[in-house]
Amino acid sequence: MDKHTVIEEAIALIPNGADIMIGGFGSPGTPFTLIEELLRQGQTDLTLIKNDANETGIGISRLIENGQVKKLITTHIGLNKKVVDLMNDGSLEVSFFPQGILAEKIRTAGAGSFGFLTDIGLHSEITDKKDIIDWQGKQVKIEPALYANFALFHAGRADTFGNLTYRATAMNFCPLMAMAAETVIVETPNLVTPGSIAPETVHTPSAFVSKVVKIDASGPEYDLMEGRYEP
Amino acid sequence: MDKHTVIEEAIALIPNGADIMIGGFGSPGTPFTLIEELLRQGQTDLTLIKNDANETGIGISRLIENGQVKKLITTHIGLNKKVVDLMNDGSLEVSFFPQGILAEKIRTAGAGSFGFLTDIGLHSEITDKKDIIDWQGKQVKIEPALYANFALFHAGRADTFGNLTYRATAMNFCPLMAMAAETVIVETPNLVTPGSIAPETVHTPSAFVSKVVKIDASGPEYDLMEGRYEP
Amino acid sequence: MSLERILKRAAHEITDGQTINLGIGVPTMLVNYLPADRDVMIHSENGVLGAGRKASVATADPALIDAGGSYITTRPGGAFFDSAVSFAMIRRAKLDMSVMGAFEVDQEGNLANWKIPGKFSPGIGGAMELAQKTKNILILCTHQDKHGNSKILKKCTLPLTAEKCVSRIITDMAVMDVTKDGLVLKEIAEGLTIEQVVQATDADLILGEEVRSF
Amino acid sequence: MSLERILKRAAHEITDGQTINLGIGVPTMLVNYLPADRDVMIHSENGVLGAGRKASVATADPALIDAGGSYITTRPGGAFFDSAVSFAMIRRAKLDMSVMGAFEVDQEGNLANWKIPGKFSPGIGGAMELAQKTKNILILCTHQDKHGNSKILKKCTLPLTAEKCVSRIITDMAVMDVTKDGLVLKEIAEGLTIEQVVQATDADLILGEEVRSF
Repeated sequence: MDKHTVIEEAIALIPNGADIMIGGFGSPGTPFTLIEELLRQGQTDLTLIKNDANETGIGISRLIENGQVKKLITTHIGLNKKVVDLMNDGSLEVSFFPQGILAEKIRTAGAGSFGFLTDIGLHSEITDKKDIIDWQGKQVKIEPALYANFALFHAGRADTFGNLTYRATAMNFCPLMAMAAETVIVETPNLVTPGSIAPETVHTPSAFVSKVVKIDASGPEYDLMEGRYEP
Repeated sequence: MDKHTVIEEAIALIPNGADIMIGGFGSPGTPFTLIEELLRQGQTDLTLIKNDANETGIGISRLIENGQVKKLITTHIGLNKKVVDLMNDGSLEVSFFPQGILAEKIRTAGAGSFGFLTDIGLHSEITDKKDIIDWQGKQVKIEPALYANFALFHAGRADTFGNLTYRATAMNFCPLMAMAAETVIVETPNLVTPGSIAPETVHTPSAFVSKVVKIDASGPEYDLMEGRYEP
Repeated sequence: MSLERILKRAAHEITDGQTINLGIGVPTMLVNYLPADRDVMIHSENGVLGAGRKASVATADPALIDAGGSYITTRPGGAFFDSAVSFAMIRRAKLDMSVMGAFEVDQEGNLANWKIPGKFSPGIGGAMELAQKTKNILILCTHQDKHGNSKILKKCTLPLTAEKCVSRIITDMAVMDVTKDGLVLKEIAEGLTIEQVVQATDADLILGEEVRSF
Repeated sequence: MSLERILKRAAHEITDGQTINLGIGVPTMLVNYLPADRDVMIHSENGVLGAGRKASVATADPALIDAGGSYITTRPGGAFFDSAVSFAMIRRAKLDMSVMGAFEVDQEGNLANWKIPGKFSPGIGGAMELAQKTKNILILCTHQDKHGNSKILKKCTLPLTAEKCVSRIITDMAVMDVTKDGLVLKEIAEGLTIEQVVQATDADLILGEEVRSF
């Protein structure tokens, strides 16, 4: 039940061509240290699933800039001009979903269901007519669940069994991805013994977690970014 | 934003014929005090949605025994012989779902979706052939979302805005019902000021809660039941 | 200047007790125009209810941002939650109002603010669900683009974010309401005439009973 | 007596590091037959991972029960969660084993344990999802009903909980494995002969290479 492991072994589980969900809405929740190791090990042809592309030079943008990523499934990459350019020149395939729909597709996989029925964007250009069905007297869209081989994200605190808590807005997609991916690798700066996290405050129960890696989190990615606060 | 109100007014919002989700798996989470007031006010023709029927003489069983309930949507009523008898003699309509499917139907309504695709019980007697579709090369069942006019449940702690936390297994269906019902009435023995509950530990955010009622919780329903512990 | 006029006017739309979402960009700046005692619950789609003003270096927490990436403060009685719950809140219409920007908005209340084909397509973000599911959509935008073309149209030309979703539009020139009869001119900016506003607007404007200045 | 034999034998199926669900009734009693140092994570579908033995009056908490309604203790490293997450765990096959009772189980591994039409239909509970989605289903039941009829059948007659889901069956008379070739007799209760077990069983039993006593 002890899932604590070293980062090299955890990331070495990932083969070329893997589908990987990456936690984080912007920086909070992004597993910068796990990403760094993935960059070092150099797995290629990856499909990444993340809310955004981080910003140029940090997080998954580094994997994309390094040519390790074949496809990005995301919701908004407006804060990363470099990745927008790579998309526009055709070197990166990008697939967009509305933010809550991406979250719900992942959560639906996490619940062991195959898809859900929605009306979001039903008559917009994001909907392919073949996904629309007539059901109970109205038109609805079938949105398929989105599974992945791996999920990588950051947790503010974890015990060695893999019970997790997230800090503030670092929660975002992480608990959903934990449920949806086959193998779930978590980095945390605060690794504690089982029993240290009150069972009522656990955000992600250990059953959804495969590997826990203790990290340092002293790098600049984990610190404040300039210009994003009031002077 | 202050949702604190008196129990009489909160329960008086419920008309005859309402659909009401009731929290609780067994006793924990069951809003015994709100139910008592519903018994006193006497609304009839109710459809109740609850994991179980509590046990004879307590909780929603009292509403059923009192003839206020037309229909029960549930998953298992094996611990309540009285309600099983009322079902068998035709005086109570009962509709059963697998437990996780009932939870997921409620959660799907809570997410603002219309239904989800599942294979649970696909080829069993609980599945009507009309709900099966061929989709992506396999058969799946469309399970519709389950909405309700009201949700009533117990929270271990609440602030006056309606941020809630649950204790131990009293969580069960409560956070799902909070999302799925139009009007959500919560009883709590611990009503605190906004800011008293750390934002990371909130189980149900205030946006999903309509009314908060402070209760005494000194009655025997809130205490241990005999014979359920090791002697 | 025109931005400030829009924000000052928009601040009056926010009343005590509301739960609102402020879109990335100009709408987010609205926080700074609200009276300090305005008792609102601001939702940010990355998982916050109870967002406050931008944080300072001293108060900023690297794990606490709004959907635009700025470090924020929170008010007492707030909560954090995951993205599925955040959008459940949106799709279940628990927000009283969403304040959004626009590339184009038309007299039927159609809104285009997510994509300019061939020029700007960074993704959808939360806009589509907010626009489609929030009870009241308040649009804040300049009345005309930098080439002097009206953003307030008879009919949107860009891909829509959502159909017939807009309630009210506040620009640097006017306040307009989408009604079942069409787009009603309610207020004009101080110093302008009704004729000037009509002239600058592609949409058909219905003159309200009383057109006030703001 | 026969119950104790089943439970004692079943306790050997639970190994360190497993995550398991114990069904209401006999399976739940298994907790008391595990060695104190057996390092398992017990799931209860009402929203617990890390359930322990039944609580005493002194340790019982009115808000902490298992799915059968008994007050329980929890182990360090446990967690509480809502019913949707609890069944997500089940449907995503995060449990290594579910231990369940049975009215009938057949040689193809079909299981009937939720309904006896016209006699017993208290509802489905969590059984259908546990049976359909858990990797290993261990059935604990008496070999025969009180009228002496075999519960281990060629073909179930009652409405199924799930098809072809059972891995192993432990009764007061035998331990049997469902294999692709059929139902294999692995062990028989001490004091019984293979013939007696075969006699008491409706299903076709394949004799394992070595049939041991337990």
